[in-house]
Amino acid sequence: MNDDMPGVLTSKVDWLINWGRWNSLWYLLFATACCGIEMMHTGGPRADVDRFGAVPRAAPRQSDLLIVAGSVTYKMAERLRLIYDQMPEPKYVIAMGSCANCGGLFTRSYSVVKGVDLVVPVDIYLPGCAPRPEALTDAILKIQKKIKGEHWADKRRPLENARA
Amino acid sequence: MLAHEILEKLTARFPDVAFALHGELPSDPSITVPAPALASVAAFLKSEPGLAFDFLRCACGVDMKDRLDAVYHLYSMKVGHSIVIKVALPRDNPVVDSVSGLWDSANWFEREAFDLLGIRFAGHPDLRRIMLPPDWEGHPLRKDYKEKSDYHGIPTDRLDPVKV
Amino acid sequence: MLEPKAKPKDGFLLVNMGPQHPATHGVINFLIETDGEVMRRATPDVGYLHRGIEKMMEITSYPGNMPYSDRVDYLASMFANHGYAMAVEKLLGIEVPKRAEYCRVIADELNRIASHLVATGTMAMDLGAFTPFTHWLRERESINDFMEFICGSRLTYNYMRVGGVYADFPAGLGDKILRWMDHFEPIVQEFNRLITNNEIFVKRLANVAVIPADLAISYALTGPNLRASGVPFDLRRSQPYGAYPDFEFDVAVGRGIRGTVGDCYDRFVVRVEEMQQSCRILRQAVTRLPEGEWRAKVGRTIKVPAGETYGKVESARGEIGFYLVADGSDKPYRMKIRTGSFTAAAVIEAISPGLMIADLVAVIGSLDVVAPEIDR
Amino acid sequence: MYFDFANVLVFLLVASLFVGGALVVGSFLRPKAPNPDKSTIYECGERPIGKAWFNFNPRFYLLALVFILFDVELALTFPVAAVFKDWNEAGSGGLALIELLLFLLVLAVALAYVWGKGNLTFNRELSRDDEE
Repeated sequence: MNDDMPGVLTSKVDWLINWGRWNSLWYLLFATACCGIEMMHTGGPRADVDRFGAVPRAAPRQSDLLIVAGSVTYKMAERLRLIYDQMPEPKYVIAMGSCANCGGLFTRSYSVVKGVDLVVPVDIYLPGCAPRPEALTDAILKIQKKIKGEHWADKRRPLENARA
Repeated sequence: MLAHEILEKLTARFPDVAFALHGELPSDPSITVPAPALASVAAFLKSEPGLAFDFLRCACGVDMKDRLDAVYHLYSMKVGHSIVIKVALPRDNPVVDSVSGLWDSANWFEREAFDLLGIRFAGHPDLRRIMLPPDWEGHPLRKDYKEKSDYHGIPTDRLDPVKV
Repeated sequence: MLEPKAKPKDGFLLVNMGPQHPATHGVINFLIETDGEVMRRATPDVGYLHRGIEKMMEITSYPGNMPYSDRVDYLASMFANHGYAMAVEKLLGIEVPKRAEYCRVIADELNRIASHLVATGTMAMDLGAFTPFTHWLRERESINDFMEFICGSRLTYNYMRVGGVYADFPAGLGDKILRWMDHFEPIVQEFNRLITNNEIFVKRLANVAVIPADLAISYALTGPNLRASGVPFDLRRSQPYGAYPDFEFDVAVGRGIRGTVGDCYDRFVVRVEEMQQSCRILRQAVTRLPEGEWRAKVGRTIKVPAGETYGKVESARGEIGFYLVADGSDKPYRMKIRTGSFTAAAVIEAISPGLMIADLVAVIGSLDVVAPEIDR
Repeated sequence: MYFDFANVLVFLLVASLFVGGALVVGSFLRPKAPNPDKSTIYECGERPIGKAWFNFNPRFYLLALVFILFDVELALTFPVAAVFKDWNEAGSGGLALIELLLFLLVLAVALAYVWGKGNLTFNRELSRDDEE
């Protein structure tokens, strides 16, 4: 039994693979707007998210966590979708800031996508208009908690056993 | 040199052009120039030793409902004075000569005015959209701009969570 | 779908240094035509962060536009607040009290240091020196703390109001800032020893992408980019505003110490010197902070009489100008925001032929171009 | 007599087992979710333009060769330094030193030749700039 996630039966192999995964969540430097500066500070010396193994990566090929930090415009939306597709499985997405969650301050704007979940599947919605580094660290810890309860069999072949 | 002195110099140099001085304090004075005369007036403003406007600080378009205005803020590094030049353009076919030959900064300013307001600049080396994707319809900063329902499949409105 | 933009010329490769790239400081795309290492041309393609702030400002009331002005340049948003407030005050004819002007100068100069910390830090990191960037982030966290004291937020300050500032200057903050500056100024000397006079760093930057004075003026560069080309044009000195006439400080101008005037190295050194000048202004402003009102009497709903004005402020990235056209209602009729990075990004295409791709990274870092200011 | 070579065989076997095993187990455990966009070349979010197979300018070729030359030279001087003490005790330290210096002298001449010919720098101009 997994004490962190009651009711989720994960085997020892699952736990071993997940233990390796949740302690090395490499996030992609996808900083479009103001939240990018707070993400930079989260990786910086004070809030130092490196303690949890989250190292910033520049290429989607080496990252398994996509933090969409900032507003995504329609021109950028296709690029975001392409980058999300180019990330290897298993991958997770944090929509950081209210612009990424629902368009935020720019919901009435003509060129901002009203929420990143219209483009990529989002795991964690992180509220705040430029959320503090501690809030982003908490979001990363929540992603770790989610990984703890996952079965590797589902993650191994996501297309075959994608639940309806 | 104050706005009316500059106006006198301009009317002296271009007697047959109808200039007009607008704006009493606290708003900034501006000189309205008819569209066909802009190129020669701008060249004169830049080359005349007493005026020497070598710094095009900002050029933009304003939608005045019945007409479109192209507004140029000029400043002179040598003399230290500034002036605002306005050109009134018809709403259906707003065309004015490009000044990117005189000041290089005009290149991008004019591209943005074309992109957001639809003012075409004759003689501009590379007049295409600068901010919006190339296949965007309409000019957003116009007062009568209607937003499309979606862009490349991404809906432009988000269901209001309260109403859903 | 997303189809490629241009056909490559034979013998050259078209490479996208695209929107998602650590060295482009935000989402800017450079279409580079190169023969492998040296660039024939690098055309910037902007607009990936065009959020339509000018349209948003047309449909929001005057007090409500202050948070939008923050997000025009989120690394230096105090200046945008200041410029926007000045434009509205000029049209309303409001006299801002002395204490409010001093509070504005303190917030501006703190923000200038924070912005230059990121500018010089990321430039050093882009050229391979990672440690100074983390030092600068540590210093920037202290400034974030001061900003939280002053206005409650770390990044999007929304501090200034039409007629003054939103709250009084916190009591004990003055000597906190002075104590921090006693610790900060020796570290700038250490940074100079570590990076600015580092031979490899100088070799990478000296004589690279030289922008002569007339090209800088023709492209309407402003701020550190213009001063590095030898033109001593600083709005705080040439067209003074607010409380700046009360302070003495020198305008840092490029002198071509290790190369020619106007090269990447000059732009870097001008920013480092400006940080020291900002400390000097801060010392004077904090010690001579006058007593009195911190905000002029302004009604709750602001209706600006018809007219137009151009409020301009010396931001960390050059002049940020707010061309406000008012029509007497409680919303601006048209608001054009002119920023320093917009013209700085335009000059990259003119100076890029013949540079190597690694130099383009140095040029973007030295011009301190950020995406939100270009796209607004 | 032949038994002595058995350890080489065992060494090769274990090496191939390690490598082969890792690959086989990896392919079982690895997630597999192919998708047309995933296999495109990553170019900062944009679609790549034109072909990547194009003959770029090998301007660093000579400089790389010269580097390898002097790198190998350095690698050859390390063993001499390692055993120099024993030679010294055996009385022929001076001879070894002369041989080493001779070796370095020959390569110094090579360095002078290469330096003179200007191969230590690469040209910074565009290879073919035939303006249209």
